[in-house]
Amino acid sequence: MEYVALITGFLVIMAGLWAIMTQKNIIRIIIGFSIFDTGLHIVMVALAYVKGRTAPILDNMVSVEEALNKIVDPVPQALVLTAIVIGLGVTALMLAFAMKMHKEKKTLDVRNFKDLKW
Amino acid sequence: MELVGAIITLLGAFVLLIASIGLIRMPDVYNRLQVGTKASTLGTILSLIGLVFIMPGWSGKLILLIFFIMMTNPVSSHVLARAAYFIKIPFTSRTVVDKLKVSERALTIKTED
Amino acid sequence: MNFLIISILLGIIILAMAGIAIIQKNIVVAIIAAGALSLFASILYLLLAAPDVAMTEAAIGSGLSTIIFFYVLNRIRTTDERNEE
Amino acid sequence: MRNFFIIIIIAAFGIMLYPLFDSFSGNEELSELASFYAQKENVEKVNSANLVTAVVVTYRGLDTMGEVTILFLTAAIIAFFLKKQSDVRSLRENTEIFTTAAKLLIPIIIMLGVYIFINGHLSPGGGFQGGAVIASAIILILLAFPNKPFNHKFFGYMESVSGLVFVGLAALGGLIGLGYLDNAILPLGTFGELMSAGAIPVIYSFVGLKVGAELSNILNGFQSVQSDS
Repeated sequence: MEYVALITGFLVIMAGLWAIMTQKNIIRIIIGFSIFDTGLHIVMVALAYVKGRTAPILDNMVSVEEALNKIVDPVPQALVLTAIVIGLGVTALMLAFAMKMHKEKKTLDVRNFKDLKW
Repeated sequence: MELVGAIITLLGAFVLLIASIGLIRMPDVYNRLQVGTKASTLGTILSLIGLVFIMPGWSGKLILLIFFIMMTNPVSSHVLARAAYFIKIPFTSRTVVDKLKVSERALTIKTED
Repeated sequence: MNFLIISILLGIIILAMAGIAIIQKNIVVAIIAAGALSLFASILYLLLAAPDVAMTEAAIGSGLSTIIFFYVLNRIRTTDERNEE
Repeated sequence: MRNFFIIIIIAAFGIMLYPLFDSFSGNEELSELASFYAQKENVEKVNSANLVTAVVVTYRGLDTMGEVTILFLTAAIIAFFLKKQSDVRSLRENTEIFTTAAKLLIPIIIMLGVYIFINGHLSPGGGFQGGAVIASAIILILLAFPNKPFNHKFFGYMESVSGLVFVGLAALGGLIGLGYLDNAILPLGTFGELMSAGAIPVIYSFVGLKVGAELSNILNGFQSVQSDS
């Protein structure tokens, strides 16, 4: 199962990268970025998985003594947890920039933004 | 007891199947919304009632879930249909009556500065 | 074994959603496909024994970020219409 | 031609990713760091049933602090960008059905968010999820009552006060506990009850309030430039 998730994550990352590099519309580039983000999260969660084990939550099913042999790795999950929230913040920031740029130039095509090109 | 629950759940699944067939068959957005909301609300509620019979220990949570579905599903589809009307998604050609057009108050746009 | 089949199906759906989000001409459909990708990814997280991450992804990835995309799209569309008038 | 180069670049990227997949042989046991966190004495030292929460709040608490700072910065920059909109806003009135349902649902959704982050150390959930749920309640408010003024002052105060309490509790752990962000400054309680795990539920609740306030600020920034017509 973790292999399937890993392959899916890699393919989604490559799809997001393709979208970032080929699209002309800024909103589409940002959609590509968010796809890329989701792919990275899938890869990280798949790397944390251990065969046949349950979530890292100790209750009456998983006692404290046998925690070492029954739970998956909690560290990458914690990192992904913060990464998702940061992803939302960064996406919102990019969209705010896109709105501002559209207000200045009345267009969303990246080929029209040449102010820093030399 | 479990048999009754299973039969009710199966009935719910059947209603959901009818809803999904209707989504394909219906001609325009408004009809699809109506089918999707009415049938899927009934189907979900029937499935949850069946679960109440199978697992009596969960009945409190399930009744709460039924309440939420009855609260949110019709309202969301009402708002969706209204939004679809205002961005002028076309009707099917067989539509006869448009009651929202008559209502003046619904069409006014409040401007503030 | 069952989980393997479900995860393969989910992987195919996720890749299809990514494809739709990239290829689709209509930008609204592309945004909805990106949101659906997040939703299916959250089910995959649940299978991979990460319920915390699944909750966060379902609430943020497919809820809030889709709404923000639509806000921006609506704003850009109305400014375009005003410029044409 | 350009697309051809991009295909080559992405293929190279895929070849770069392939060894990572090839050398991955499926974990059979926990890594060293994770088994340190999952040891019996360490679990009892922190006393939190949800190990992800323990990692997020105490072991890797500085990461959380940095994350909250990044979110604050993005919210501030977005508010700065979207502040001056001199356009006329024109909004359509909502129907009675929608506003009544929203009035009924908003308190319940906020209560669900609070439940999620108070129970973060026992069940899946925590500050980030609860904050996101609270932000979705705020979105319902913004959609149902668009003409109601958004209370910037309240959200600003909520955000700064919860940030200060978060940093203060962390520093208190450094002063009277074992180290920065130590959770043993409050009684640890019995394992698996609501009042357990020391300062973790308190800290995570304030993280949840802060995240909720920041996300609401971002959403309000985007909502304030909308108009129907």
